[in-house]
Amino acid sequence: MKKLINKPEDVVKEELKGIELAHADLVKVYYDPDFIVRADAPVQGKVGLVSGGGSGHEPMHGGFVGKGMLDAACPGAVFTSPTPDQMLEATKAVDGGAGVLHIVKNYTGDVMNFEMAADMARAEGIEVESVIVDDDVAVEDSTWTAGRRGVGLTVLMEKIVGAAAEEGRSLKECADLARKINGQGRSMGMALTSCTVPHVGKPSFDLPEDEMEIGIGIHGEPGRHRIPLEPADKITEMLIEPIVTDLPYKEGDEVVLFVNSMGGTPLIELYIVYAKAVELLAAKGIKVVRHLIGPYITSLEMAGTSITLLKVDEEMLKLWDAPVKTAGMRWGI
Amino acid sequence: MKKLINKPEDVVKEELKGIELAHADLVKVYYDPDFIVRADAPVQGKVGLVSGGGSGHEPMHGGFVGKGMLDAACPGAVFTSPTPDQMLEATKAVDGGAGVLHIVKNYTGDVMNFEMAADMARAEGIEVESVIVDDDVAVEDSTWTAGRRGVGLTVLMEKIVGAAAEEGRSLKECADLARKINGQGRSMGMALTSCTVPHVGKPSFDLPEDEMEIGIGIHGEPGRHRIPLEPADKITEMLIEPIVTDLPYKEGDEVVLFVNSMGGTPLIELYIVYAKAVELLAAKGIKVVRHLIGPYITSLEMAGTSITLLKVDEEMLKLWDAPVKTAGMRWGI
Amino acid sequence: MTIQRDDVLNWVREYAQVIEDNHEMLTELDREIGDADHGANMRRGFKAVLEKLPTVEDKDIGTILKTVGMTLLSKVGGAGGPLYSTIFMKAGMTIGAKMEMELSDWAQALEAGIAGVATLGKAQLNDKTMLDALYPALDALKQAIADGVPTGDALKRSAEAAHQGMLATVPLMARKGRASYLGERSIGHQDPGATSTTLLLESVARIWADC
Amino acid sequence: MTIQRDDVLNWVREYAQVIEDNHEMLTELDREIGDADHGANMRRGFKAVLEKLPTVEDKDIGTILKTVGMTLLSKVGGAGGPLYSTIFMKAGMTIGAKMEMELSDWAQALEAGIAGVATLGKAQLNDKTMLDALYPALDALKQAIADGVPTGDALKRSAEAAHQGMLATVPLMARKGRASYLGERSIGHQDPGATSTTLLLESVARIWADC
Ligand SMILES: Nc1ncnc2c1ncn2[C@@H]1O[C@H](COP(=O)(O)OP(=O)(O)O)[C@@H](O)[C@H]1O
Ligand SMILES: Nc1ncnc2c1ncn2[C@@H]1O[C@H](COP(=O)(O)OP(=O)(O)O)[C@@H](O)[C@H]1O
Ligand SMILES: [Mg+2]
Ligand SMILES: [Mg+2]
Ligand SMILES: [Mg+2]
Ligand SMILES: [Mg+2]
Repeated sequence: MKKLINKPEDVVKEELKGIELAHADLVKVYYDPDFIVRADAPVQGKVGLVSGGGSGHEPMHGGFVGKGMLDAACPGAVFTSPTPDQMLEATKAVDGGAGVLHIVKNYTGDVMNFEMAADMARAEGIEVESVIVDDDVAVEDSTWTAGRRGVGLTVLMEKIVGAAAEEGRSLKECADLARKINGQGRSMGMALTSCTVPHVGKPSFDLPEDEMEIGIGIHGEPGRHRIPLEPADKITEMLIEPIVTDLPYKEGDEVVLFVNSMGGTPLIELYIVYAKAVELLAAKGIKVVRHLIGPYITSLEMAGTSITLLKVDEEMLKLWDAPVKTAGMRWGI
Repeated sequence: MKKLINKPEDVVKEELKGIELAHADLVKVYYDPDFIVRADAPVQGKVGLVSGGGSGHEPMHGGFVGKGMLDAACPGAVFTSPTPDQMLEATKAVDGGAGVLHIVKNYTGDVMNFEMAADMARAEGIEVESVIVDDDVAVEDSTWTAGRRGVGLTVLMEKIVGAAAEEGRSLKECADLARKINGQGRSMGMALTSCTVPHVGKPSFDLPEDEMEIGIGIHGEPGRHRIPLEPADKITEMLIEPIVTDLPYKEGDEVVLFVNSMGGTPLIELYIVYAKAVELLAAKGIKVVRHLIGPYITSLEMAGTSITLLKVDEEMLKLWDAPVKTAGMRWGI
Repeated sequence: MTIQRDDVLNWVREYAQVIEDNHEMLTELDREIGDADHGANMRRGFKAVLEKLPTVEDKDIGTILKTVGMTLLSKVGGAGGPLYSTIFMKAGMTIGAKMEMELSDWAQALEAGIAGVATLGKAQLNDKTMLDALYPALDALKQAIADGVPTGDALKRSAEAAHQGMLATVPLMARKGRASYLGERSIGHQDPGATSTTLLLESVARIWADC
Repeated sequence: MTIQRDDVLNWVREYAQVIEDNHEMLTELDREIGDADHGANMRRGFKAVLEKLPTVEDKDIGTILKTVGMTLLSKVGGAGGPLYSTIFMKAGMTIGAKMEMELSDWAQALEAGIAGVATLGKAQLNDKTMLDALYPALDALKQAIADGVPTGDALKRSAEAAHQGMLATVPLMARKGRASYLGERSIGHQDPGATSTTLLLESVARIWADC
């Protein structure tokens, strides 16, 4: 295992230390339980946005705390959902009297822990709503299973709902908007290499030099299919097709196109994927009106990419364009 | 070789296509010769800033073209400096009558090609000044050698001088400022893994699982020393020490601290390095007043980090904080 | 004989040691069909439990178990955290402020804990989860009690049933938890949670063998 | 006999083929002590040269060589681009508008090209660069001409001297170019640029053997 770390068990704490030292103007960092809140939290009268999940997906979620996006993030151990006490403290710290929205990626652990935290917060008199993100078309959706995973759409949701909360919308309005976004967004990812969880010390899966995994999540889980390597154009097609047909996205739709690096894939390759994705969508009459390109929701150093589409209307676009000032995403301020 | 590419020889062109599609609001992309200019170039009365170098270092330089930073970037083949005709065309495209500054990283090829381009541009009546960046303390500085490489400091220089040019400073003022920055900045890098140049198809060097390279450049060249792997804290010390003693940086100095990912190293590790670097500098009485953390000057998918220190005064800080709007660096707008 | 407060303490300590000895194996199982953290999570949780235990050593069984549950909740995370927390919390709440308990009390406690897992996780038998070890273990325990089998043997039968249930997860396709994302590829692997709960019931049987 | 315009064209075509056949070897040498692109760069350059050549096939030697130089300048990049470009440009400028040339013309042209490389790159003998092949080749050529050796043999001696110079770069520590960053670690490797220039002079000797 080749990593710039000290002891595997100290990775998250030391990372938080770095975030605290670097971003004191944006956030405050709390330890035991660990959580990160906006420097000016709680903002009176504003809905508080809380998310969280395992570490190892940086900049998500800690890097998205700040004006115009999240009010708090709860980092768990690497790839392990955080615990209810973190979420409860974060919820209390950002409650400005207008209630708190939990943005929860659909993993059994995340859902259960956030549910417990929401119950505890409500018991303390805080109004809490939860929204589940489950945008991963690689997983079959069925009431018999754990359902689809929450992946790339989470980033777009946090940006857009963050802007809505900043605008002063109510908890119900924010929650409704988040659910609308979840209804209009889909993602799919693939891996060229695995990643190595620090405490495990070896790759989460073994992938031969001439193969790739299609339909991976963000936790180093193997994907749905292992197939021979293909050129970028073909891979892009293999991701775009199931996304487009799932919703389905239709001619005339306007979308945000998010081409994400799983961590180890450099920008030069993302632009190649982006170019092909735009071409494929254009051929279907789907218009890319905004984009996000880069490592925003990662799996440590995994090489690979995920593509997310979000169908947007004018309102969402306005919120997307609204100013945001976080460590991981910034514009307009 | 596992990459999201199509044919190795098409990588740069396809990347440029992606940049063109994604960032039409920021830049215009020209082909044969290839170069990228600000969408509003030439800006009348403003000094034009041109840089360039091999591709594979994204977001540098193409991602730094835009308001408040570069006016043009010339991308060469992967890790190969671009050619004079690219630089000449870029220089002509951004000349707004106030002259053009070439920011050149100190590599034999870059220097020679930019020199030729400058001569050609002058022959066409454009005032051109060149500044060489050579901040890499891993390389011994001597008149008998090619001298030190230009690495991380380039990014900071492009930001600060970009702001100065935007402010309307003269060509001479911009060049002087750039040389001052070069005098006050130092860098050093290390690699945990090699990278693979697309047309080569195998790693640029072979590095056993328990070793690392100290003193690497940004082109997949092996470093100065190959030594056993160490914890992040120790590695950080091995980079900070030679940097600090070289200038030397002294008690009371205020610095911008830039912790860069060589591409494959994720943010979670950079924050660990950042925390240790701040601690080491604090112990020497050196104060970190600004920072940059992330993959800004990369070597494809190489895992590793480089650290850059720039001693700043109030003027430089003001320019650092000035608004910038590029694909790779953005704030204040 | 009855199960004393100290037997409960000894069992918790023993299980913490079992986790310490087996965390790599559990993580490896989770690496194959999950996210490679089940062992690491349980280990972090039970390290915290061992640190916490001295503060409740003189308390009743219900308090001890609830404290274990609370500690796990705030230290484990993932799916395993709430699920294991629930087992201990519901068991503790069911037993209440007793300093000793009958085997039937334990059976009721376990039943409550398992019901908690089912409510929380909404999984069913054969979904390839810890329930596939827990349900058979509970059935075997209740049967043994009904048959008047002595405590040690009854617990042994329960642990054996858990073990069989654990092995039976191998050919199953996962329908809940992270392994479900693998679909068909989850077949042929043993469920990590079913494995750790089997270890839990085996340590019960070992430590309370002479109760 | 004199060297005709067509001999020059044939040599350029031959060298383009030599690069095509050897680009991987050149890149591999550059991988060891540089940045693994010398072969790829030269190949890109000479592919463009082959495309360009038909437009000057009926021109004089000076024009042909300058065109090769200009094409390399805009296609090769890196250090190799300007250096190779200079060799061809200066040589072409020295020979001028001739349709045929003497061996001594070639020697003067080569000398001018090498001087251009030295001016541009500021390297000296034994810095482990292409000059370590070029200087001995030029010396040998001039000596052979002074000794009245026939063209074919003179060029052969020149190529052999280049080859020796190329081999002599192996034990050197690089002081210029990218290999210099390696310091001591550059020792024991053959310089890629010295290798490609040796191939250049060898192709001259082969193609002009009977001139
Ligand atoms: N819905 C569920 N109901 C019961 N048990 C479950 C459920 N989901 C997961 N599990 C159990 O949890 C185990 C995984 O725990 P762990 O690895 O700690 O959590 P995570 O999956 O969040 O990483 C699985 O092996 C399974 O036995
Ligand atoms: N200053 C110099 N003078 C003469 N030749 C040089 C000089 N620097 C480099 N070279 C030659 O250029 C070769 C490398 O060319 P190439 O790989 O194409 O360029 P780059 O080093 O920019 O990648 C070296 O092997 C060496 O022979
Ligand atoms: Mg987990
Ligand atoms: Mg090069
Ligand atoms: Mg797990
Ligand atoms: Mg080279």
